[in-house]
Amino acid sequence: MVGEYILEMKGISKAFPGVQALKRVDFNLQRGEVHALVGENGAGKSTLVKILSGVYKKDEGDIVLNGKKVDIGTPQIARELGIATIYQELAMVPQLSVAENIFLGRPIFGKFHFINRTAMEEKAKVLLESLGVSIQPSKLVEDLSIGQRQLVEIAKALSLDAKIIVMDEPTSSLSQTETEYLFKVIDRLKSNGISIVYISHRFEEILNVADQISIIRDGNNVGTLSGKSATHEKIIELMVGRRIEEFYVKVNVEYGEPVFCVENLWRKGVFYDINFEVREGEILGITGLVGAGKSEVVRSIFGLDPLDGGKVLFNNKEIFIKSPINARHLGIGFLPETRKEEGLMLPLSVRRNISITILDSLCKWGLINSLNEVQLVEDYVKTLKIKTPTIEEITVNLSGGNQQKVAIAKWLGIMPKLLILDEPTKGIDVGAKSEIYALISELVKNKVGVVLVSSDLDEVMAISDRLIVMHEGVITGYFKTKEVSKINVLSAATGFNNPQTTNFSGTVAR
Amino acid sequence: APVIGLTMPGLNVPYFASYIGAWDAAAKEYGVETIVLDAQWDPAKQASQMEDLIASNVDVIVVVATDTQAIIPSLEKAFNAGIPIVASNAAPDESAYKFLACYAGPDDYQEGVIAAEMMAAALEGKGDVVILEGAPGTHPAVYRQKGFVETIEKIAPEIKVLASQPANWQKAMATSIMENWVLKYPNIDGVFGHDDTLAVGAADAAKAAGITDIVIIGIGGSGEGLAAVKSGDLYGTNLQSPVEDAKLAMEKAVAIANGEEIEDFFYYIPIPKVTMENVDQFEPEW
Amino acid sequence: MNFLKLFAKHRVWFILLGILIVTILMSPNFLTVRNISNVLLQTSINGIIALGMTFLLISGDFDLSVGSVMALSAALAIGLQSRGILTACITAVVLGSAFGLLNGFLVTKAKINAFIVTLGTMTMVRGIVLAYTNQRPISGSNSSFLNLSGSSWLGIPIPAFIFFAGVIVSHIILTYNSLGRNCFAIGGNREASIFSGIRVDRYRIIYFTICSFTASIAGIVLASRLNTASPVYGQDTALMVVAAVLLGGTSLAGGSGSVIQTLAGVMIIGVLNNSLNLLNVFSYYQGLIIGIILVVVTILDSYYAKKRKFEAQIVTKRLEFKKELNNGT
Amino acid sequence: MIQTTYQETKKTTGLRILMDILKRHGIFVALIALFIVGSLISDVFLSPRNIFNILRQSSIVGIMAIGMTFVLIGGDIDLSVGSTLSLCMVLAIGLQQQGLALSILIVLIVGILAGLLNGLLVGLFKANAFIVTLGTMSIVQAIALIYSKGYHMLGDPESAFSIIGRGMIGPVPIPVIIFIAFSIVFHIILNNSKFGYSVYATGGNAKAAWASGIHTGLTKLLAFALTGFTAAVGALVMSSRLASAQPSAGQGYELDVIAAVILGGISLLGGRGSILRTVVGALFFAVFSNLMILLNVAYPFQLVIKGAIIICAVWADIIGRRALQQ
Ligand SMILES: Nc1ncnc2c1ncn2[C@@H]1O[C@H](COP(=O)(O)OP(=O)(O)OP(=O)(O)O)[C@@H](O)[C@H]1O
Ligand SMILES: Nc1ncnc2c1ncn2[C@@H]1O[C@H](COP(=O)(O)OP(=O)(O)OP(=O)(O)O)[C@@H](O)[C@H]1O
Ligand SMILES: [Mg+2]
Ligand SMILES: [Mg+2]
Repeated sequence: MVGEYILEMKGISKAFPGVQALKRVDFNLQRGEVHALVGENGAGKSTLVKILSGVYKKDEGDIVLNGKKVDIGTPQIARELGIATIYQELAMVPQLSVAENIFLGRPIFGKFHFINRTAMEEKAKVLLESLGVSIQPSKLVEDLSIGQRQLVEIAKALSLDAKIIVMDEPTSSLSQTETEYLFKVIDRLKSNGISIVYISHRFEEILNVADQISIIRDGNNVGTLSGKSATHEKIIELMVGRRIEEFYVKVNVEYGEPVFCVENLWRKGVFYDINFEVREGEILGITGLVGAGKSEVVRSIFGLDPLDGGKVLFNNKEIFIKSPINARHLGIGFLPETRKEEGLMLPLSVRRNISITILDSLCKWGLINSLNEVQLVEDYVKTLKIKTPTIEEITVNLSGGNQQKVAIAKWLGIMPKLLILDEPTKGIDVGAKSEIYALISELVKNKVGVVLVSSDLDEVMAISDRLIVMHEGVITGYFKTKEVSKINVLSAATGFNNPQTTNFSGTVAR
Repeated sequence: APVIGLTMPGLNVPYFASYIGAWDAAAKEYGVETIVLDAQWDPAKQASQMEDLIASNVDVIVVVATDTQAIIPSLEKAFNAGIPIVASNAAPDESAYKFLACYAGPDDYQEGVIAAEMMAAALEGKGDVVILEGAPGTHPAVYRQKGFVETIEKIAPEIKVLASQPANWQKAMATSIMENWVLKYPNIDGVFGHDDTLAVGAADAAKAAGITDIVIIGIGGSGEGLAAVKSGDLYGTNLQSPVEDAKLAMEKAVAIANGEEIEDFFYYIPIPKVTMENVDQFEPEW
Repeated sequence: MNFLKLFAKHRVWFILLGILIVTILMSPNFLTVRNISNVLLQTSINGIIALGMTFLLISGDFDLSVGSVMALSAALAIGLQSRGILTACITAVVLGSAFGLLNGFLVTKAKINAFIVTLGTMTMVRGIVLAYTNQRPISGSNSSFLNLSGSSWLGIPIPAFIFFAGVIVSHIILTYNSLGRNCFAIGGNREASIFSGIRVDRYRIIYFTICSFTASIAGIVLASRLNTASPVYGQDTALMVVAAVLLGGTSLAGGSGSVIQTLAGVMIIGVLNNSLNLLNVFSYYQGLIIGIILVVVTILDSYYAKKRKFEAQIVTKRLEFKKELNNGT
Repeated sequence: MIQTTYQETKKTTGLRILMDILKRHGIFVALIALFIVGSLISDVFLSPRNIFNILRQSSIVGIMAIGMTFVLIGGDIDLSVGSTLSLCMVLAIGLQQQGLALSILIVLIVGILAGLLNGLLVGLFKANAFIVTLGTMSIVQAIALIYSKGYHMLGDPESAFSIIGRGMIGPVPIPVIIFIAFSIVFHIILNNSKFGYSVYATGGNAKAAWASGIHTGLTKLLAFALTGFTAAVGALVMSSRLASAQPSAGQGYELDVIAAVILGGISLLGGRGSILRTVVGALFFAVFSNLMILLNVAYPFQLVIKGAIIICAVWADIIGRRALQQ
């Protein structure tokens, strides 16, 4: 499959107010290849593909498709040219059915120009089956899981008869099994001669799936590697312009007293019999497949969702957290998995987002001391290397990774005793990831207890001290991270493990 | 006992609140049963209420129209159903007379005429006046304006109407408009308000601006208006009694219900002129 | 459990049923043919506008100007009668709808908030109506125009027929036509709709136009019912109509709703008004009661909406996902 | 790196800064334009007395709009303020016999209670603000009518109470002083208090604010209570100024108040806005009405022009902001 380029993007530039997102980027795509785009958060990957799909207008440069220069002014034109995009923020209408979403904007008509639902559903079914999934086409998208939605998006791309499919971080919300499943689908697409532009921050995936890897840095294409010759180190070097010596930063800290302990926690239909304990300076990992109920457990603990029973001890005292307000006052921080929905107030500035948790301490005589506030926020922006023109920039204009850093920054101000991080590195570049790991280390050094919820097995095994594995709402394994192999964790995650046989129980003997 | 249906344009204005009080008292006095409906200033709603009254087969319907034109098809329906109708407070268009048993109430046009006569007399036939109108499209606003302007043109052509703006029966609006007028026209000689509320609002603004030699005339004889006449803030008004209004309508309705012959078509309540001299003879009713 | 689900889904109808039962028990006059036809007549004018408003609200927009547009259309339908009823009506509809077009353009192209735009046109159109009618009611001369909505068929008044026909047509459009389906798409996820190549701006303009169109039709019906156009028509129409549509369960945020539910919302307000009249409740207390019922219904509604959402999320999603994925592999 | 290139390309000359300000605040420009037009076509327009007229006339809507700013920034809407104004007005006059302090206190409490009711329903019961406040609008208006029995309430224009609406300090009318004081105090509250921050956060994204440990329900409750409070203050000013109260005097005020806030540039979706802009919005309407009367424009055409100007002013604001982004 070597040879002609199906797509050439030449000298593409794009500026946003305050940011030059792309600077004369070249990008070429061959037929039937998977071409990965990697780069730090805010490097310009999403911008590049949005220009390709007609969402943004380029400031300069040419796009050549099948040897012909094209002008992609609107998403409509992109689709007609056979370019389909699966966006970082899934572009679905939750209130419509799967079939309608697949044929959004170009429904199948029957008699009297009425929409022919049956035909649409049948076609959708065929499409989904060609991907090897059986999702009911009449189901509403709001009733689907994120993984399923991803697959529906792919089916939509296929229905367009797309020659190029762009996937912007398709796996950021998927678990291992789902990701593997997606790769099978990608293989199938590839063998049909479809080219794929694949954006991801997960190197294993990229090395696994990509034929070509282009690295974007600060709006420049700094190099293209072939998938076979590329290595971890090489990519990172190109990406951040230096070597990252130690990717997973992990310090060894003496554990202190238990800060947080839950006993027999349950919520009807969601999770049962959850027991664990976190000590000062300890990182407790929670992992499992998507839908295992990890997020639900920590959400309930933090008071975002209700609890049906169980006991929660904080500093050895029983507490009742009814809402995040209680939790915040106790010194518990929580980074939600859904950054846009619950993590950030997107229309508000970076300053307001970060200072929101520490208003009490900024208050003097009932009024907030703006000087202190700005000072503090700027400190965090600097230490976390948040890339933003000013702290008054509204967060919606930040790139995904920088948004995530803002969402974490707001909890640092409360000097938390316990910090719960739900998928903190989702959609974040290596540089930022390693910064976040460093940050976690910094926290545990200061005797903060950390609960790290993550579906990224490598991450959780490298960072955490102890590990809980969940499956279908129950804990199927307690491990000391150092003493356990990936296989053991995986089998626990798929429910093949018996918790009784693992090395230690939830509450460790003191 | 006969049943008399009454449909009112809107009970959230003081005049009609007082009207209803008098109506209920009169009903007790005559020993008749009444059904009182409130159209809340919606002509379509009033049409529906007319249908409700026809359906419940009342003996007489008394109508205080929200819109004296829009009510006509409903009057015709009631007429065809054989229910006699007394129009009260606001006289419908001439084309509807054939559906009515009689009209009982004040004469809005005549009130405008009286106000104009008072104005002409007070200004000795010469000067600049401004007018504060009621809500556009309402019956009193339309006819009081007409009566005033036509009469002024006839009897005192040297009186000039400088400006005329709706104040929607709201005192606050009347005050604001007048505040602006006294700046624009430093020599206003007279103000005509479509009702006492507006006139008093204008008087307030004039007083605040230090203007004393100004003739302000209202209509209605509300508590506020009479007090202002007494204190000299208003030159005069004419008294339209909601009590008389309601009583007269009730009287005619009961007469019709009892099968008595009605001689005339128009029964007007008196609208006495009120000025400083005779203000003590009147009691405010709204 | 099952009943709860049923109730949650069709809660407006249950509420309507409840109000009907109470009314029937308390007022014997309610269940007469005459009164029912009266209720239908009374609800149909706001109901017709509510249909257009449903489209608009589903697509995530909003229109305050419907009352003024209705008054304008009524004034034109009466004022132009001398040139023939048909001409008058067509002019009224065309001009009325033109303001919807204007609203749509300003909202989509100039990107001005729909609330502001329609507040602006509401004021503007009211001014035009006042100017056109010379600030006083005008009435028509042609009595055949009056018959248009004065008469009834099978005991059902013609305006109610227009309303019901509108409900059916709108329902078909909303369920089977891309005009209607795109409404949901645009309201549900505007970006996704743009990305999917739906000409979002064009459709939003159309929905604004539809809304003004229904307001114009309502204006004609109103004018013909009273054979008069008053410049004060429709002062609180916009709020009442939006309230009826929202009561029906259409969300102010867009993306969901149905005209069948709107029908229920419209009927709730209509039946309430009528029954309070029949019960001879004094006007001031009517306001109190309607307000309280509106509040209670809304609270019940948000309670059940939450409950339904919770159940849908927790119970169904969990296990199905893996089952389907496994089946697929 | 990206930031530095940004700063390099931006030359900070004085003119540029001025242009920036103008573009950012199109609505100010529109207000100034209105002032210029006014001074050109009417010679009394810029007289101090007229300026104070405008300020006084804007004060009632302005005071109420200050409260409404909090509700709108918090992402809600309150349609019931007009009714609250009516109720508080009839109470203020009706309770005059009870003594000045007591009557004022009761009026303020009633206003706050009306606001709290809305806040309770919207903030804690999570009901749709639009319909619920439409409902309370009906309820509160009914209470005003029941209390006054529909009658015009008459007060004593000579009583101490009338100072609030009619008094002056020097050349400045007291309503204007109240308006200015409220603007300053609530500007500070909105921008520098915990409550103000919470309002922005709640409007910006209620779920995220909740997950950050902000009591969004309580924030909404307070914002509505504040609106009720400002409506009560507006009622005190208005009833004292008029020395009387019509039971439906507040009808339609809700739209004026909301329009003033939105004209100032608040997004109805919440999260954006400021008191200063609201004040400008309120002034804008007052200046406009003043001009129309001074020019003696016929009422229907006033409405036509007003409608067009509302749209154009906001349009100018948007165009300015867009130009800023280029
Ligand atoms: N609509 C916008 N308005 C303003 N700035 C924007 C906009 N979209 C993107 N940017 C900026 O452009 C730059 C490139 O962003 P882009 O989303 O392309 O990054 P990315 O490489 O996709 O990052 P991530 O990996 O975090 O998704 C960032 O600095 C971002 O803040
Ligand atoms: N935003 C969402 N929309 C639809 N379904 C969702 C969403 N978030 C979670 N789910 C589904 O809800 C169920 C429970 O999810 P939960 O988040 O508790 O799982 P988890 O173990 O935390 O998985 P994840 O790895 O996604 O965090 C799963 O079936 C998941 O697919
Ligand atoms: Mg991106
Ligand atoms: Mg999760």
